[in-house]
Order: sequence, then structure tokens, then C-alpha cells
Amino acid sequence: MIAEMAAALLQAQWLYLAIGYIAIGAALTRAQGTGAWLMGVLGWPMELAQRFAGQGPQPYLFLLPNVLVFGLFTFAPLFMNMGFSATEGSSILFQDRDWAGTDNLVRLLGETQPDTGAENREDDKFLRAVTDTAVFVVFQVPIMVLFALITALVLNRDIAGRGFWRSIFFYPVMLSPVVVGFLWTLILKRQGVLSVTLMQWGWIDAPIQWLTDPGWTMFWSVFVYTWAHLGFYMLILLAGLQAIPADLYEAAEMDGTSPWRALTHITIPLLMPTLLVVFVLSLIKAFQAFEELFAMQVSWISVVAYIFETSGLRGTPTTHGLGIAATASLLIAAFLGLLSVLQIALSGKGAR
Amino acid sequence: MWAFLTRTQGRGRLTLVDWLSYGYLAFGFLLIFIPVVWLGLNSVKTAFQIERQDISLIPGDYTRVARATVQGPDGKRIFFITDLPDWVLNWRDLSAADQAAQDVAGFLSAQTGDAALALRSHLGQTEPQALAVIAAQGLPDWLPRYRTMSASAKAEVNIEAALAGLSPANDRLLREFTGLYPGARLTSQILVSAPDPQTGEIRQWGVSNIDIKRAFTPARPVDAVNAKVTKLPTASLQADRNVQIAWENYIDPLSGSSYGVTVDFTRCLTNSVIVTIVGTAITLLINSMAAFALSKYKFRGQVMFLALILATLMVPPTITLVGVFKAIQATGISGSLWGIIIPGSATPAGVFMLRQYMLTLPDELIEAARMDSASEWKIFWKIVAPLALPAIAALGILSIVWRWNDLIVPLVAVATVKEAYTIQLCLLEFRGEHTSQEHYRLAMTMVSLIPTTLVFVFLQRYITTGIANSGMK
Amino acid sequence: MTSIQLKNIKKSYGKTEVIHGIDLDIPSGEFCVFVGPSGCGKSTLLRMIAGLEDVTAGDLLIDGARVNGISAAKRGLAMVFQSYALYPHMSVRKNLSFGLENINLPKAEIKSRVEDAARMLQIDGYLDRKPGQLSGGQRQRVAIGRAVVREPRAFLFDEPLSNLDAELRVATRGEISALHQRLGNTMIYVTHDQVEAMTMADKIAVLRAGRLEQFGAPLELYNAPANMFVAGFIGSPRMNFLKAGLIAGAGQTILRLQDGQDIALSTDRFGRPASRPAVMGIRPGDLEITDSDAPLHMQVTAVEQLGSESILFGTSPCDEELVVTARGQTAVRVGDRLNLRPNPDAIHVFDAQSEESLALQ
Amino acid sequence: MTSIQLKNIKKSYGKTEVIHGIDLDIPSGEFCVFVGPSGCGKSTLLRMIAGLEDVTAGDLLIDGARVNGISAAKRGLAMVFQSYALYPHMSVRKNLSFGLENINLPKAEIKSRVEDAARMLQIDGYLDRKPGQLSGGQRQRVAIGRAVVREPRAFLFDEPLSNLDAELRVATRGEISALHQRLGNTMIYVTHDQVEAMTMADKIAVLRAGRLEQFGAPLELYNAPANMFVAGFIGSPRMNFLKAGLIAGAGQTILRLQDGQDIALSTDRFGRPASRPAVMGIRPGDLEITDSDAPLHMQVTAVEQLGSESILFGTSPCDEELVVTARGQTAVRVGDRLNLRPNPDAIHVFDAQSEESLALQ
Amino acid sequence: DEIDFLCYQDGTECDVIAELSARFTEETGHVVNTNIVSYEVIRDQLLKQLQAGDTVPDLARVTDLGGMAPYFLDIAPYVDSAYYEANFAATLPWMRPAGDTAGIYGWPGMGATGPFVNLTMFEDAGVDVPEAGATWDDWVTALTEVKDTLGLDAAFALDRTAHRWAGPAFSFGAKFMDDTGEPILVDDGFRTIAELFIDWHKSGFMPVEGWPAGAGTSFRNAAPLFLNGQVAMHFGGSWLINSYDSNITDFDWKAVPVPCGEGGCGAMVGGPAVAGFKSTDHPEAVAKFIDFMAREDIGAEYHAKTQSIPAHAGLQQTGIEYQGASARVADALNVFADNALKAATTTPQAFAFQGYPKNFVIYGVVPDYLTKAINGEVSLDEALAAIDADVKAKIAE
Ligand SMILES: Nc1ncnc2c1ncn2[C@@H]1O[C@H](COP(=O)(O)OP(=O)(O)OP(=O)(O)O)[C@@H](O)[C@H]1O
Ligand SMILES: Nc1ncnc2c1ncn2[C@@H]1O[C@H](COP(=O)(O)OP(=O)(O)OP(=O)(O)O)[C@@H](O)[C@H]1O
Ligand SMILES: [Mg+2]
Ligand SMILES: [Mg+2]
Repeated sequence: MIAEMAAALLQAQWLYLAIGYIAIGAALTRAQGTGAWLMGVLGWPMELAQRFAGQGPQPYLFLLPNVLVFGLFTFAPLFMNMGFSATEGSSILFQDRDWAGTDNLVRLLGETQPDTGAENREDDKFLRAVTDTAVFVVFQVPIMVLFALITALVLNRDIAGRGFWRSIFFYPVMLSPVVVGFLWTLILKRQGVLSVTLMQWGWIDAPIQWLTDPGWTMFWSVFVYTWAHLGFYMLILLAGLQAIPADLYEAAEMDGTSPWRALTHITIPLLMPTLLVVFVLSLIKAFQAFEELFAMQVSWISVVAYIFETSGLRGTPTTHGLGIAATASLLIAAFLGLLSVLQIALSGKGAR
Repeated sequence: MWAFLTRTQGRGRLTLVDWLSYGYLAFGFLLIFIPVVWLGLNSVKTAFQIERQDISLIPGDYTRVARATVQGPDGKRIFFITDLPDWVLNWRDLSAADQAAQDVAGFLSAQTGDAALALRSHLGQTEPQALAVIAAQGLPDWLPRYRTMSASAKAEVNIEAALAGLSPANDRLLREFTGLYPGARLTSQILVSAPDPQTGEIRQWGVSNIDIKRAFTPARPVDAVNAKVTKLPTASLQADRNVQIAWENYIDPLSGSSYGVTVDFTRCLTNSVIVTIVGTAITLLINSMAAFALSKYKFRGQVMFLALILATLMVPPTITLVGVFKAIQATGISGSLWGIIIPGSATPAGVFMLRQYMLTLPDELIEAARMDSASEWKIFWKIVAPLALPAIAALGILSIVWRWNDLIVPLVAVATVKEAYTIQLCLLEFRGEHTSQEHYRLAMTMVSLIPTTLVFVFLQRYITTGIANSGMK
Repeated sequence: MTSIQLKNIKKSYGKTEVIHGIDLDIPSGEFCVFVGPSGCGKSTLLRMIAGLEDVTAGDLLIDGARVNGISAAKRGLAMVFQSYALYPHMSVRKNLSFGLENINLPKAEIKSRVEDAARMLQIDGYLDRKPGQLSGGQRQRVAIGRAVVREPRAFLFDEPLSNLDAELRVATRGEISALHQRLGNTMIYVTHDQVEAMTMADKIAVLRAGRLEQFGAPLELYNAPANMFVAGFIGSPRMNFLKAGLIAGAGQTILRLQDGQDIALSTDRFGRPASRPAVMGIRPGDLEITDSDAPLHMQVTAVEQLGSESILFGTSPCDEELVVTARGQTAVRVGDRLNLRPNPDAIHVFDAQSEESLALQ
Repeated sequence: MTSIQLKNIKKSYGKTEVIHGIDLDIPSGEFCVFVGPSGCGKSTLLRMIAGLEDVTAGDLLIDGARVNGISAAKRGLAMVFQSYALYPHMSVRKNLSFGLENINLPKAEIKSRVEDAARMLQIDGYLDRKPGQLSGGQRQRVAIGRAVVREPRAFLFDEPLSNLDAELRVATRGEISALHQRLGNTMIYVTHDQVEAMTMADKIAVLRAGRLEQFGAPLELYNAPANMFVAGFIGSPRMNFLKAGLIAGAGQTILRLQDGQDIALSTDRFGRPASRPAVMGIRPGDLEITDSDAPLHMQVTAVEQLGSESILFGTSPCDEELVVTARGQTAVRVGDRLNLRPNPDAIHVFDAQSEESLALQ
Repeated sequence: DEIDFLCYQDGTECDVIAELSARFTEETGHVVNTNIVSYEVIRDQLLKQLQAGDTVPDLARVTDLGGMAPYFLDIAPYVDSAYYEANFAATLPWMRPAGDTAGIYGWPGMGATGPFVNLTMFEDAGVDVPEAGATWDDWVTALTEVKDTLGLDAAFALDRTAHRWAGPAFSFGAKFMDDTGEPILVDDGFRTIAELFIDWHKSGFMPVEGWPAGAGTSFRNAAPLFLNGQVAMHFGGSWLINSYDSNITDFDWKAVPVPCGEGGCGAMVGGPAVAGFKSTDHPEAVAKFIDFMAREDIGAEYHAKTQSIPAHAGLQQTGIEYQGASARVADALNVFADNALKAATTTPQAFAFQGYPKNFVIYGVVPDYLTKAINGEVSLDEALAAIDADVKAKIAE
């Protein structure tokens, strides 16, 4: 097993490069100390650079590895999406794609097909995804923020075993979205425990398709998504609550403030900046909702799921799917970008 | 203990709000752990139970009884065979080795009548016996292929002629073998006892399935032949369960012997461990380097870099997956573990969280170190990194969780290279297009939860304080 | 007008007792300062009076009524916190009126009270600002204003000046004194700065480790400290302490210093105590530098010239530390040997064992 | 031994200039204190000398060599920070040796230097503790120790005492003075506390808003402040300022106060200046309370009894504020009217316009 | 040479190929490295890898024949084309890129869709299983009776994809393809089945877990419904036989001939093929291996061991001696082979449609809109119009 692990990593060229790098470093830096020896040696190009070029370029060097990875695996794909959006064809190779200009935008949003002039259906699908997602967001975000707040308030009380409860509520955050979807599918499928238990209790007569019944699917989407993410926002809110100085409450007590008034007039207003952060973050997250819902096979299609499917990431791609999906993804990215600009603006104002 | 539980702000006894709070917490606790516990319970149910969507809390199958259908010249007979040994009843669940280990011939020779026919077919003896007869009697060599010949080919041969002159037993055998008679069949049904609706006497019945959602369950009495189906009220059924914990759901995939799945689960675990450890190490290194630059220097383009990193938060990788795929291909790291490790190693949330934390470290420390002739790199790893340890630890935990749970990057990086599969990819393997190894999937999902749960149990202090205090905002 | 009485008040956190039974009687209208080193229990005591902390044992009486179980809001006291504890999201006006709204006072009444208080404290110019937009001194005044508008029976201050810089601290302490003169309410003021205590208090309660060491007017504590702790704590620079033997002689009592010098003690002040090991205390300002012979000698180790006065640090022949203050600017240099004559009326004598003062009260 | 020279040093952050051209010549071995109100640029100046901040314009010379572009590490200076900036994750020993390891000194040498410094500063008892386990004063000494072990050409201190409580501050400032005496290195010390400046400095540089107001020995600044700012800043309580007219008469120059009282000025100290609006400055300790008639009168508004001295606050007839200190304990009450006689040798006169001192230098 | 073979399996196909490839190595010296992956990988990843041109296997077992046709290696230069034309005439065109009529692009497999029934349910309900040649009407009647008698939730399940739907649709006369090879989707037959289909869901004849539960173009497998005894009939395909055989122990089942209608007894054909890729460095070895697998004797062994239907005309004719196969497996294989043969004669559009390179567009579009109609979100007319329009648009692209 050890040998296997080693072999997996030590593909020859990496190994030699790494050994060379460390050897040069060891020779150059004459690093001392045992435990941290490696760290001392790792940075030899930076120390060399500082010796010759001074302190000026150092921050750029510190940023370099991270930015390189970001550039290659986040920004380059984003630019490729722009490329896909502006070209057409089913290939993912740019040399096999033709220039399309705004055709993909028309294919996504237009009333008629640019190629045939026939009625375009894609716009309905996309709008449907957008409206469904909007409905999801409109319910999910306030509900989650509300419950995260309630949980945080409860956990901010002087309650026995606070640390324990705090981590309990955080636990779902540690589960993979696929597992979350799977867990809840086990419970929610038609033959699942929930239906059967409710039937045994006589609350329902026939098993309910919780995940596909149009009346329930949104409820459970919101529920499960909230279940999975609540802990994270609860933690942020808790930190916000703990940042409120305790003597404010003592002052309020001296002022004869009732607990309810203390909550509404002191806690909530002071928590506002944190609440705002939580609100916007969860808004952005909710718009990106995909994996849990996909794993549960809910019967509505979120925007990201729409893009995922249309781009041909699953199943066989349609001729223009890639371009259309890329266009949609750019629209969504732009929208989310706008949201976060809004957040920065708002929180800037909140911080005064 | 009570004093501990009822301890409050120090003033007064438990108030209504306290009771409500504890109630809320208890409810939340149940809500959070029911699915996980349910998964755990299900993961030790037998494949059959899972397939049957048996939602009982108890793992283990009902007591079963064999129901035989035998078709002959004189029509169809449906009857039950009781008291079969387990290995006969579960014959088709046995591995080839286990099947070979049984004294099938001996068992069959002790059987008589229709039961013998049904059991012969059930135990897979029809074909070898028929082939032996064909060889012994010198019958035509197309006979073994007869039942899959095209209709036109069948028309060209004369089966009746070929079978003429065989002993009744052999005739019967070959007719069954060539499909002239439908094969005798044996299925296992649930043995229940319930009052006969007509007579009220308690009888034993065989039923296909107990579905408490249905008011009635069609059943046949075990002691009758060709009896009509009776509709029994489901509530009146009494069935025994053999509690049986299906550890093989765990053992088979982990030992690489799971039926119908070609994934080496230990390999997946190993890969995931490598990816998680190496990936987390790289993430911590390069993210803290970037965070250091962004928090402790003033340089041209700083705001732009920060904005870029924040912008990456806006772009879920799911929607740029084709591009990510191309990038991984282009950098030549696809198909190896590096293809999983590298793309995920720069995390915007991580950089941001570490930066926020590092901002709280006093600049004076860095200036003191500069006065102390430390190089910038040394300042980074000897002063800033150790001091940012709480945040780095928090990010480390998150990174472990992210890495362990990541599906998207492995999917685009190594989908066609099975040796490099991580655990999440392997879990997908249990969900085939046409067949589903749900029982393995349940068990392996449970296994996949172990590391995150361990991290959770042992590091929860760091998680909750670390994340909350690292300015994840 | 409100009197506050503490009767054998005790406080424990879990098993550790931090206040060990304090009796204190604060008459109506008095400005009482709790002073003592950090951790001695000043805040705890104040918070018990405020009702923010339970009283473990003993009785707390306000105007003669036992208030142990009564909630903070109902005691009718107001408190100014060290950090001011202003509501950061409310305007100054709202900060002032919040407590009044809580008790459902009529709007007009609230308005007039807030404006009166603001005018009095000269914060009427920024009633609509948020606390974050105010300077430290202004915040301080808002915090006081919030206490004032409630027209409380008594004011409680917990180190209200410790977040201000030196200059502002001096100015604000004058303002608080003036406020007390104007309102005449009972006030309890916590500080660990003896200068604040001396300059502001009608009565000072010196606390040490949860016990009351002395309770009295400032000059009473300065001139007649009950023990070495109070003597050392009150007065700056600190009182000099020299080990000595108290020898009850025939006609007079003398104090024999370690280097053998004798100092006669007046019977007026000390009566006729028995012989014992003792400690002589003498404040730096009560030592006169003289050319003629004198009972005390000092080798100067450091000189601090403050312009208006000079502080001379040194050691006695027996290596005990001595500090002397001299008016104006001095020509004394490090290394000089000085003869010092103590002002006989300012000599304090303490029992070496119990550290209690031997002076007649 | 190291001299430090500043030649027309300027510093801008972006477009705002915060240091407007400072010339200063700190001779080798001197203890120089930068003093001034908050935000005046003391830290900025010190950090420029240290090399932690770029010099925008002007020349910075150490031992005559221009060091503007040289990195902090290479200037051979050591700095003690206000917050001490001890590496919290390293033991005291490691804190001391870190800088030495960085310049790859031999192990044995490091060990001996660290131990010498620790012994000298009496921190050898807790070399293996982390800074978090030390008290404020101990941390302070570790910070100094870290500077000492490097055997720097000069020491730079940025308000090293401001995080200590009053008592410890007094003690530590003595220790730093002693350290200077022992080592003899050049030291630059930043503070905004004039008492610290007065008691420690060989030379004080008074800064205001990025400009050097006066540079000289402490008593020089106390006795002959160059302008009203320095006069007001140095000395405690603050110098009293009274508006007056300077009238150059026939034989003598007189200062006519607002209420018409005249005070004659000695030609020795002021020469024969032209008539002009002026401000008279007199320190609180230079006013004598007298029963006989005197040029100054004061209505007492507050009395602070410190035991060893009393501070009387009041207003002149023209409503100017006056402070008087009196030795010992006073019987003066609020509301009393006092006659005050200024010590003629201690009168300062400033031009009302330029606020410059009119005294002959 | 060493060649990399990317394979997915429904049962033991890859294992058997790997086993056979050892013999191939003995014969030719070429080594075949078989890499078994899940179906999703073949479906979702392989095409992109082919496009990106990196880390592509030399050959693979694939299903999207039309989509990948441009990347297939023409092995005609290395093999005897006549043998292929003689034995694989019906399936070879599926693998040819547009316009090509002569190239040999791999070793085609054969599969067919068709129904399985739960015999035990029929027995318990006392209903006779309709004979071969029975119509959909007969079946609906019989199944409804079973359902009602036994109190089932639903009687009939069909995987959610137009590939399964096509067979019944053919039966009702839907043409799918016109004579010129262009799709004509919505015609009278199509409308008839669509109407019926909606009714079947409304009446509870078909389960809500099936089509109504799916979203968009996603596939939903109905096999679990059959496996756990929720429905009496599952319209699946020949690839399920093995899985059913090994997983179903608590009821009797069998494959039955496709129900018939006015359009014939329609089943959809298809099947994975083993094909090489142009990008290979060892075209000869790849061709040799494909040729090896296409051999009659090897094919017979392969099909015997994997218990699958041969596409090889000769083997279809002579039949295969399925060793160790249970009677119901052998029977089922026979039934499906028959279904395929019948399709070739009565509903030839099945073959045309399978060879149509953009059929995957239709596979997704049809369920998408039909589901909407079933769930009442749109009317049938709207759905049909939308299907027509959307397919036209997508195909025109
Ligand atoms: N909540 C608490 N739990 C346990 N011990 C406490 C608590 N609060 C205070 N103490 C202890 O009680 C003693 C008195 O604390 P208190 O805050 O009253 O001191 P203080 O005189 O106000 O000091 P300071 O001048 O530093 O404010 C201290 O020893 C402190 O450690
Ligand atoms: N990084 C900076 N950017 C812009 N302005 C600055 C910066 N650092 C200091 N300043 C400004 O320069 C001036 C001098 O600051 P400096 O810190 O030197 O004051 P200081 O005399 O040390 O004050 P303090 O006694 O409060 O420490 C101040 O007005 C400050 O606002
Ligand atoms: Mg306190
Ligand atoms: Mg400063």
C-alpha cells in the first residue's frame, strides 16, 4: 500500500525535478534545523530573488504559484467559455469551431432559431431554469438565514455543551453533496421511510413522490439544501454574535431592556453586517446550487444543472449545446459577479 | 449532572427560553443524524433487502420458503417445498466456489417427483445432464444450440425426430433443455403465518413481498398445490426475520471481490488519501503564500489580485467544466493523481480566509523580523505561517473535507484511468447504467464518511473556532 | 437621595471566594471611590451593587431596603462602563433615550430629559452622530449622559477614564467631580489609580484581595493610613519604608534604624507602644535634604528632573531603597551622598508583623 | 559609537506630506528623545531611521554614510517596538537568537550573547518561556534584550513603555536609563509623554505636525521654551497662559495683563522688545499664594489634594484659566479668592502672533 | 504492439474480452490492455477526449456510434471486407461516417429492446401471459387485470428515454424516418402512442417513479421497479438479461415478444460496438484485434460466455450454445434475437434510426416534452409541436 502510494506520486519527471529543486535549495540556503528544514529549503528561489532584486518583486513571487493555478484552471476555462460562446459547433477544439458572433446568445434567448428561423425552444428551457432557480433562491435563502440565525442565537446562549451542539449543527457541512443527496434520497424516495412512516401514522394514504411531485420537490430541495449548508452560516453568525461586546447587554440590562427588545434593538442591528454577508454568500451559493439537487434527481432544473446538461457534460452533446451553455454560464457568472459587487458595496457601507 | 444541565447565566433557574432552546437543539440533532443513522442501518442490509426497498430497521431477511412451478405435458403445477437447506434456497446467491463445494448430486438424488424437477433446474443441473445424455445417446450436435436458433434454422431441423425414442425421463430432460417445455422454476417467497380469511385458522403462506403500504397481500397457502391466491390483510401477516448483518457489503468491495463491480475500492481509498494529503499540503502552502502577499505587502496590482481571487468564488467550476477539462489535458497532468491534486490546490475561499486572519497579525512582528535580518521567505515561514496556524489548521480541515468530497475535478481529470480513481468516483461505479449495486454503494458511502467524521470528531474544536474566527466573511 | 449599605457581602465564583465579606456604609449624596490593585474585586463589588452579579452572601441595602434578589433594572441605579458600552448602531440621542423608552416614558418627557442632559454635558452638538463618530472624551460624556437621563438614585462608574489619554483623563475627572457637585447624587466610582481616588473622592474605600483595608476621606488615608498597604498605595511617589526596631525607652519611644540611627517618636501620635520590630514609613516629600547631620543618608543612584520638582532615587547605607522629592531643579548628581532629615510629624510606624499602623487614631 | 544625522528629511504618504523637512544631528552616544502629540510624525521619523519606511526626500546619514537606500537589516540598528513585537510562538531564548541565526553567527557565539544579555536584563530565569507567559515588564525586557544581543550601532525605541501600568512604567524607565549608561550606545526614544522625555533624555526633540519645534537638553526646554507649543507641552501641570500687552516703556518693558495689572520684565532676560500683543506664560509652581496684594487673582473652582501637593484650579478675573500648585495640603476651598505672585525669574513672554518666545536665548 | 482498450460492461463483457485477448496475444503477439470503466465514462468523457486528442485509448467499446463515427479507424485495409459485409450487413452502416458506404469501422454488437414480465404476478393473479403476436391492447388488458387483482401501484414500466419508447411507437405506426433518411418525428402513429402514454400514466398503469419523475432530458432506469416487484412488465432490453437472472430470486420472470400493433411489432435495435480510433499508433494491431473478435468461432464463444445476442448473421442463424445459462436466460436471448430479427423485417426504421447520427437529439427531446404533457404542464398538442420544432431545430444546427 505504501509502495503503491509512493509509485502513484513519483512519476519520474516530477520526482527528478523535485529532487533537483530541493538539492539546489539545500546547497544554496544552508538551512538549519530539523523539523522545518524542508520549508527553509523550498523557498530558495525567493531568497535568491531577494538577494538580487531586493524586496520589490517578493509579493509577486509569493502570489505566483496560486495565481498560476487560478489562471490555468479557473480563468483560462472562463476565457474558453467566452470562446465557446462566440463560436459554434459540437467540437471542443477551437480549430473545429466556426465563428458565431452572437448567434449563441440568440439561440439561448431568441424567439427564433438563427439557423432555421424556426421557433426557438431553448429560451423557454433557460427561462424555466432561471425562474425555477429564482423560486428556489427566494425560499431557500431567507429560510436558511432565518434558521441559521435562530440556531446561532440559541447556541450563543449559555447552554450546556455549547461546543458539542455547535459541531453537531456543523456536521452536514462536512458531507459531500453527492452523499447528502444520497442520504436524503434514501429517506425521500417513494418507498422511503418518510412516506411509509407517515402512512403508518395514518397521515397520508398513498406514498408521496417527495422528490418529483411538483408540489413537494421544491420544498425538499430547499429543505435538504438548507440542511446541508446551515451549519456554515450558523458558524459565521455565531462569530458575529460573539463579537458583540457583552457589556452592551449589561448596559441594556441596567437600562431595563426586555430580552425581546434587546434582541430586536441591539442584537439584530449589530449583527446586520454579518447577516448581510451571510445573506449575499448564501444567495450566491443558492444560485450555484447543483450537486445535491442533481444527486437527489429533483424534478426541476437549476441554472447550473441546465448549463451542465446543455453543455453535454453528461450524455451526448448537441451541436450547439456547448456554445449555448457557455453563453448561459457567462450570463450567470456576470449576474453573480454583480451580486458580489453589491455585497462589497453594501458591506462597505455597513462597515461605515 | 442535573445541576450541569440546568446551569444558566448564573441567575435564576431554567427559563422557558432555555427549555425551548434545548428542545430546538434536540430536534436539530435528530434531524441531522437521522439520515446518517439510516444510512448506517441500511448499509448492513442484504442486497436483497435493499433491492426490495425493505425499510425495516432490522437488517436481515424474512424466513423464506421455496415456491416451485413445474410445467409438464399435463399442465402447470405450483407448490411449495419446505425445509430446504439454506444453501439450496440461496443457491443463486452463492459464489461459484461455494456452489462447487455442495453435494448437489447427492441432494438431488434424494428428491422425488415434481420437487426433484424443480430443484434440478434450480440447481443448474438440467444443462449438464442434458449434455451428458446427448453425448451418451449420440444425439445431433445442433441440439444444444436448438433453443437459440433462428426460426428459419429451427424449421430446417426436426426436433421431434431427434427426441424420439428417449426414455420418459430423458425425454422430459431434453424437452426442458431445448425449451419445448418451459423450465421448472423455483423462487423463494416469504413464509408468513396468518389466519385464513375464510376459515380463520392460522396457516402458513408464501407471499412475494410484504408491502405495508398495501392493504392486501396476495398469498398462497404453503400446504396446498395449485391453490388459488388468497388476499390476506397485510396487517394480519406474521413473518419471522432472520437477523443477518450483511458485513459482506463492506468486505466484498474492500477485498475487491464485489460482484459486478470492477472497481478496486482499496485503490480508491489509497488514491483519495494521497490526493487529500498531498493536495492539502500544496493548498496550504500556496494559499498561505498568496495570503501573505495580499495581507502583508503593499504592491501595485494588489487590489486587482484580490478582486480576481474573489471573482473566482463567483464561478462554480461546474459551469466551466469543459474548459477545466481542456486545461487539465493541455497541461499534461490528466490521467494521473496530479491532475486531481493541482487544479484544486488554489482555493479562493482559502486565500481569503487566511488573508483575513493574517491581517490581524501585527505588522510590527514582520518589521521586527526585518530588523532581525530575516529574508522575506523566512519571515513567511518562520513568523507568519506559525502565527497563522489557527487559520491554516481551519483551512487544512476544510481542504481535507473538500478534497475528500470532490467529485468534479477527479471526474474531468481521470475518468478514463481507473487506477487513479478517487473514492467519490468509485462510489459512482456502484450506480451502473443497467445494474445497481445499491448495497455496496450504501456500505461504501458509509466508508467514505469515516475520514470526514473522524476529522470532525477529533478536530471539531479547531473547525468551529478556527472557521468562525478566521474571518470567513 | 440614596444611601447604599453593604453588610458582610461575599461573592464566590464556583468554589473560589473573591469577596470575603465587606461592610460598607455609603451615605446619601457621597462620592465614594473604590480603589485597589487590579483583581482586588472592585468591579465585582460594583457589579453586585448594580445587580449584574448575584450576591453570594450578605445583605445589600439601598435606602435601607434589601435588594439582593431585585433585578438590575429595578434598582434604579445607573452605570457607566469602562468601555462605555454605547450602542454603536444608535445615534447619541437614541443612546440616551433607549433606557427611557424601555420604561415607556412619554415622548415629550424623554425629549426634554435628553436635551437637558445633553446641554449639561455639552454633547448637544452631536446628538445625531453615532458613537463611532465621536472622540474618546465625547463618548465618555455620552456614557455619562445615558446614566444621567435616567435620573437614577445613584451612579456607578467602573474605571470610566482608563481608556482616555493622560490629558483628557485629567479634564474629564474634573467634569465628573463637577457633575457630582451639581447633581448631588450618590456616586460610586471604581479606579485603580490613586491619583483619581485622591482628587475626586469624598470617601475612599481601599480594597485588597477582596477585603476592605480602609475606608475614609482622602487626606485621612494619606495622613493616617491604617496599614502599610494603604500607606504604600496612596501617595506618589510611594512612601519609603525602612526597617527599624521600636524601642520603648524610659521616657520616650525611639525608632532605631538598621544602621543604628535613632529617631524619637512623639507620644502625642504614638502613645507608648511596646518594643517590637517595626517599619518606619516616610513619604518622599517629607524628607529634607540638609547639609548638617541627619538620621538618614542616601547614595543617589538616579535623578529625574521634572523642572518643577526633582525626584532623587537612592539607597540607604543598609541598601534599602529611598526616594526623595525636592522642589525645583536640583544640582544633585548621581553618586552624591545626601543627608536627609525626616519631618517628625510625618513619620509613620507600622508593626513589622501585622503591617498595621501603630499611630493612635 | 554611532552618530545619526537627518538632513532635510521629508516623508509623504501618497500626496500628503507628513514630515516636512527635519534637520537633526544626534551625536554619538547620546540618548535622544522624540516627543510630541499623537500623530506628529515621531514614529514615522523613527521608522525612516530604522529603514522600515522609505525616505521621500533628504539625506539620512549614519556615521556620516548615506543610508537612504539601504535595507533595514543592513543598517545595523535595533528597534524596540511599542507592542514589543516579540515572536509569540518562539521561546524567549529563540526570540533573542532569531536575529543572530539569520546572519549565520556561530552557535557558540549566539549562545554566549543571548546569555549575557539575559543576565544583564535579569530575564535569564525564563529563557524557555514563551512571551505569552511573561508579565508586561518582563516582555519589555525581552524586547530590549532582543535589541541588545544584536550589538547594534544604535537603539531605537518607539513608545516602549506605553503598554505598561503607571508603576511599572516608572521602574522600567529607570532601567532603560541605566542600560544607556552601561552600554553607552546612541539611543533614540520616541514618546508622547513629556515626563518620560524630561527624565530620560540627554536631548529632547519636540515635534509638532511633522516639524521640529525645538531640540535641546530637558531643562533647557523647560526653562527656555522656544515657543508656546513647547512651553505648554513640557511641564506638568501645564504652563498658564495669560493674554497681555507688551509695552515698551521708557526705562523698562512692562507686561500689561487684561485686567490692567502691570508686571515689569527684566531687561536681562528680555532685552528691549518692541510693543506688541503678547502672551505671558507662568508655570503653576511659579505662582505663590500670598495674602498681600499681587498682580494675579484667581477664583478657585476646584481643588485637588494629592497629599504631598495641592493643585488649585481657577479663573482669572478675565475668565482665563489658571492652575496653581501648592506644596503640602491646603486649606483653600472652592470659591476662595487668591492673590498670586509670579516668580519674576520664571515669567515667559511669547509673541501673540507667532507664539515665539521673546526671551533672549 | 501494446494497445489500450477502454471497455464498459453490463455484465461480464469486458472480462470475457480480456480473457479472449490473451488468446489473441498468443496468436499475434500483440498485447491488449483492457481498462474497464463505467458506462458514464464512455458516454460523457470519451468523445471529449477524442476531440481533445489526448490520452485516447486505441480502441473502445462504445455505444454512441453516430457521434464517434468521425474518430473511428477504418480497418478495411487490414481485413477481409467481404466477410464483414456478409455477416454484419445490418449493423455496419451504424458505424460509418456520413457518406461512407464501404468502410469497416469495427466489430458491431447487437441488442434489442423488449419487455420482461413478472410471471409470478401473472400466476398469482390468475391471468394468462398473452401469446406471441398479442397486441398492445391485449397486453394492456392483461396487465391491468394483474395490477388490479394484486393491488399493484402500477403495471408497466418503461425506461425514460426515447430509445425505449421508439419500439412501442413503431408498433403504433410511428415512422421516425422518412425514405430519404430524414427524421419525421410526429406523425399519426406517434400521436397515438403519445396519447396512450399519457393515459397510461393518468390511469396509474405506468408508475409515477418513471417518466413523470424525470427532469429534462435525463435518463431514468425502470429496472429497479421491476426488480423489486412493483410492476408486472418492464420494457427494457437484452442487456438486462444477465442482471435479472442473477438478481431476481423471488419471482419468476421471462422475456416476451414485443407486443404488436398496426405498425408491426416494434423493437429498437442497437448495441455497443468495439471500434478503433484513428489516433492510434498501432492501426494494424487494432484492426487485427477487431478482426479476431469478429471471427465466427471467437464470436460464438464470446456470446456464449457473455450470454448476449450476436450481430453476426451466421451465428444468428446457427444459434449459440450458451453454456451454463439458465433456461430463462437462454429463452430470453432467443426472444430478443427474435425481436431484432422481426424489427429488421417489420419495422426497418429501427435500423435506419439507430444508424441516424443525430438520434441522440431525439432520445432526449421526446421525454422532456412528453413528461411535461404527462404532468399536465403543457397539452399534448403543445408538447408534440414542441418536439417537432425542437428536434427540427437541433437537427438543423
Ligand atoms: N466570571 C468570573 N469567574 C471567576 N472569577 C472571576 C470572574 N470575574 C472576576 N473573577 C475574579 O474575581 C477577582 C476580582 O475581579 P474584579 O474584576 O472584580 O477585579 P478588579 O478589581 O475590577 O480588577 P481590575 O482593576 O483589573 O478591573 C479576580 O481575581 C478575578 O480573577
Ligand atoms: N501608512 C500611512 N499612510 C498614510 N498616512 C500615514 C501612514 N502612517 C502614518 N501616517 C500619518 O502620518 C502622520 C504621522 O504618523 P506617526 O505614526 O508618525 O505619528 P506618531 O507621532 O507616531 O503618533 P503616535 O504618538 O500616535 O504614535 C499621522 O498624521 C498619520 O496619520
Ligand atoms: Mg475591574
Ligand atoms: Mg507612533
